[in-house]
Amino acid sequence: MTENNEARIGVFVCHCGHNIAGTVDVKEVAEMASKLPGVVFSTDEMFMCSDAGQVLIREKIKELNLNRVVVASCSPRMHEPTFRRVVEEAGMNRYLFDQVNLREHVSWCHMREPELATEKAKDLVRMSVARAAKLENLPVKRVNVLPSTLVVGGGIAGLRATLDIAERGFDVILVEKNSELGGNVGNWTHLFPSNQSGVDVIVPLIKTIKKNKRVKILLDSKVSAFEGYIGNFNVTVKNLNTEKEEKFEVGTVVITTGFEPFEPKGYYGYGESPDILTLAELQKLPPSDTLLVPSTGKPVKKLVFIGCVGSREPGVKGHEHCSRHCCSATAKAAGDLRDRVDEALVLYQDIRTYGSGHEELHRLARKKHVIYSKFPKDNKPKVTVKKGKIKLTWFDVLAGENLEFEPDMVVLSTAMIPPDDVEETSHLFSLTRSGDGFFNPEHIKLAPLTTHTAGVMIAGAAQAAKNASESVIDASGAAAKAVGLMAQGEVEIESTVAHVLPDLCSSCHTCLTACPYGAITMDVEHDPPVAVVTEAKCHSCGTCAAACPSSAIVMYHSTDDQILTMVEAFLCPAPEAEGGGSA
Amino acid sequence: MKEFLLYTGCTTPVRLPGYEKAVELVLEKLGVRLTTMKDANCCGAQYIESVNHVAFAAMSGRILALAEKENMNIIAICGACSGSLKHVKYDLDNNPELLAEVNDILEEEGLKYTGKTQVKHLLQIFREDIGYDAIKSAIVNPYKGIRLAAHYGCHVTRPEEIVQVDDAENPTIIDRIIKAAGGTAVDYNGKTRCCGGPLLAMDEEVGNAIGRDKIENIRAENVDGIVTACVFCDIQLTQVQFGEEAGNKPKIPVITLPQFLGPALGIDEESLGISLIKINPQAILKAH
Amino acid sequence: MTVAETVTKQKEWEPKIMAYCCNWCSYAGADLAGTSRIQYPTNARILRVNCTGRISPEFILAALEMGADGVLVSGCHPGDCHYTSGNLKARARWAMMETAIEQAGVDPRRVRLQWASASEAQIFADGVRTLTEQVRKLGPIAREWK
Amino acid sequence: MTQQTKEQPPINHIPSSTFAKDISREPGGEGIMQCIQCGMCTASCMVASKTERYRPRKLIQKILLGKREEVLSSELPWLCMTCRLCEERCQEDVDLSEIFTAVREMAAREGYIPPVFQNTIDKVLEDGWLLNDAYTDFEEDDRDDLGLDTDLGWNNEFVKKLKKKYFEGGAKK
Repeated sequence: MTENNEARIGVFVCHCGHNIAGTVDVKEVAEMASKLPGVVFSTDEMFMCSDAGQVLIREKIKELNLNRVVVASCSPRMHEPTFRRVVEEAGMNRYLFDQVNLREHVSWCHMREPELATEKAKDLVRMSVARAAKLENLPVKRVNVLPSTLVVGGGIAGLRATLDIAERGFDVILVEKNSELGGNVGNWTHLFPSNQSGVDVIVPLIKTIKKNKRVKILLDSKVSAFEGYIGNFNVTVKNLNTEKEEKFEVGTVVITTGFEPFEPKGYYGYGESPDILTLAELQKLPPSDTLLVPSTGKPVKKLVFIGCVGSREPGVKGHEHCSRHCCSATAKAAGDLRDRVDEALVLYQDIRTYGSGHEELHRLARKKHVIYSKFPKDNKPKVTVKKGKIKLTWFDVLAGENLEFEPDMVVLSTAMIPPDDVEETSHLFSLTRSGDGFFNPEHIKLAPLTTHTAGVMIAGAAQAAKNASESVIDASGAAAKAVGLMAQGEVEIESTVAHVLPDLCSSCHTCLTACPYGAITMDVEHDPPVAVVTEAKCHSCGTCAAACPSSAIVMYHSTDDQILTMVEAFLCPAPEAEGGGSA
Repeated sequence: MKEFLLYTGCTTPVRLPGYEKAVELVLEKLGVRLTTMKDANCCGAQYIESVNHVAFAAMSGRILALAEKENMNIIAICGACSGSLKHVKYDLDNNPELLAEVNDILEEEGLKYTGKTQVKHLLQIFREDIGYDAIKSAIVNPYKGIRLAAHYGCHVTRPEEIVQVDDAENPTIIDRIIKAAGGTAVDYNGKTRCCGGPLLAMDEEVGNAIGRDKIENIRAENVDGIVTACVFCDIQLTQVQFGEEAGNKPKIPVITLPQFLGPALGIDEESLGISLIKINPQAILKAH
Repeated sequence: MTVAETVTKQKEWEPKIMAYCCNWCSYAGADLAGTSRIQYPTNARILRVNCTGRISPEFILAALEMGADGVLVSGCHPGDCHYTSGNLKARARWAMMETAIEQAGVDPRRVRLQWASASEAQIFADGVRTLTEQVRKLGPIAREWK
Repeated sequence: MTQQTKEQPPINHIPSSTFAKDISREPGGEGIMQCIQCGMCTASCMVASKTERYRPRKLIQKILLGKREEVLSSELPWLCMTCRLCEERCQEDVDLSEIFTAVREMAAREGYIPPVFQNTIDKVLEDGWLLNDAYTDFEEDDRDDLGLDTDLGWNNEFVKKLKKKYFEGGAKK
């Protein structure tokens, strides 16, 4: 670590088109920054993340031999990696860069208060410049990546990912909590758009996987413990029947825990008659050429499908999303079953058969005289069951008609919701969850398959409700991401770890208990024994540093000093730079 | 000299004889001789068509058969007639049983339709048989500085794949003839919309409202006149400008295409039946 | 441009809020508030830390001492912490820290600990608004130090 | 009318696909099953823009729901001007004016024809053409002045044959 040489800071304030400049006076901010201590260059630029912006940074670093760079633009969660790479290309250590969020945290959320927004921007830039002056050079750390992957979930996505990874020469540990592979798709009879059933699609996949020596399949098993860091995770898998636990070391993880079909209790008389079942239950019925009424065993004559059951309900937590697959699945099922019944109806809010080949399923069903009837969102169909007879009454928005029907069978196209143990999975792999309860990707557009836990990928319905084809696409993508890491063999990890200063440590053990990862142990060779951080295990959360009574632990890149200087820069800017502070 | 058998339809001879005369004179001038079909019957458009598609096929079928006997192709000058004859020809050419049933009825009169007869609307004759260059070079007395809106008529241009007269969404034949004659063809909102004529029977108020809507869209482009190619539309776009519903806005002259083109070809106005035009078209015609 | 203009203006008093946000949940929640164009008061300055567990009571006391009229600490919901338990440690320290600032004569309503996940932009924004209004009622902190 | 279930006070229609099947078997009615109810036709329809009661999409949905009596006895199918603007705009190639013509023919067979259509049909089947009464000597003079033949020579024999063959006792109300 080089000592803190004299800071030569370059400040680059971004317009982001009108996204920032529309509210914040970027010229005034840049002008103010030019007068701050240590700042030798300050400018404003239309798009800092563009080639022009990046070239500007590299040129100014060389021209004015800057040793700190501050970019005031969008969220660092978006472009911190971009700008770190740019400063590195100009020969400056990536940890001497700091980013100020003027877009998401200022211009976009204070659009009607330009002066106060500009003032806030100035404070944030002043804070960042103060911090930049105190940033230190940190070596880039690399760790090796074990050539093996843990795949959690043996549905179609898990199977696809497992096969893709194994076929590229890497070992796979496939963990499935049920007693056989195949997941939801495994027991579907009506797959679309091809005419195959779930079994036709799943069985070949399972056969090939079983033949592949690199794959270890653990059925009736769940991950019970998960630690370590990218490239070096240690996993404990517990067999649910034998309670036996096995430990593995893997380099990457692909989460394909999929979804669970929503049990629509309280919707459309579900549970009041065996003849009211969900689309998933219909798909699981043993394939036969006549559809039989569950309660009477007679052939079904009048069949009704109802769409959006438990989906697209504004304000109902976990049920606000569209489950995307049901319209196409319903059209396919209705089209297939139409020839065996007298009448088939589909009651819907909207039809979204958006996939390739799916609109044709919708058209085919209509051509076969499936009757499509649209009901209003705020006045859903009513189902009454009297003496085993089901009666449906609803209002058809398109014809402006009050309709009624006495079907032999009602099929509810229910929502895709996360499996009941999703909470447990999210804690194990420290994954955050979006509003609909599925796992959050790192970035919905820029990194849809990776997560904030480096080395852990998500694929298929685990990330959001989607149909089987989309899940398979995700799975191959996630597999490619995992293989990308393992093929490299090594990967850079953050070097912003904790470090104990031996002469300050009073060996009070507080930090040992504070660390959630057990990364701190006592260095007994030192006299007296002092705490020491195994850097590889440290996730740089900083809990130990805050807990240490004698401030003996330094958090690289997030030192107490670097934080307090920002607080000071906001609340009482240095007098000589400003010529008179506040209070 | 090209020859066509003119099928006038029911309305033109009675309501717009000037249009019939102008068609003959203008086409004669441009090298196309017409002989009017004799012993014809109504083509069955809209009314018989709505209640019995076989009787409708027989009525239009007979007209096709009459032309086949004279060994001549038909020219129709009304949207409804051209639409019916073309649609029935399409059905008869593609539906052998229907053709057999129609020919069975016609046999008693010694008539037969085998598919030989072609049906053309007046606009097709201008575009295919005469051609814009021939029209342009035949102009002796071009118009100057007048703005005209073309109204094509629904059955004249739609359904495109059966009538095959012009582009249904963007028809241009009348516009190009207006330009050839020295006028300025003006585009307006709702150019391909209906004049409302067919609705007069069932709901006159709505039919006229639709017609007035068209007139107002045209007025918004401040034109000197409207040029039509269908007797129904010509009568409708004229009559909607009368009556207290129409208010006292200045009336826009409505003139059929041949009556507009005739004077530019040097044909005197009197013989074209200009005086019979209800809204005085002098604003257009004096612009030579 | 005179010095006064570069320093937050003195004309009528606007509460200054120091906001410590954890990178994984509340900082992302604040980002989402921006992308969703949720408008909320400008009084808070967000300082990104890896986890609320990183915030030692000293940071909060220092902010108040340096003139912050209010301090917001916003992290992941208990159980959601990216580092499994950082936020739980922060919550434990919070109770002890609150008694400390009360003894120092500072009204505990000037500090706020809240949980806002990456998808709870509205909750984050409402937290800033609640604290700002609360602090506005309490007036500038200068008057309270014993 | 639909059979009235005793305990159900409001008479709700029970959807059925038979009427739609009948229409799709009528010449011109084949395309009805392609309709996905998107409403493009209604947006282009001039009649719909001038009167609340006429919505082509709504009429098609009533057919698809099987409202046979209501549709066949209603004036709505007769309001279509057959201007075919909807057919140009329909993304699913549904020929609405052909379908409504097929509905009219079926309605006629079951005795529902609006009086104005019935009168005109009777006139044409009588005179062989439409404006026989309107051709007075005024019009003859105009034609004469223009040098046009005043004897229009319309044939009314042929239509008598059609009347006997297709309309005797058939379409009378």
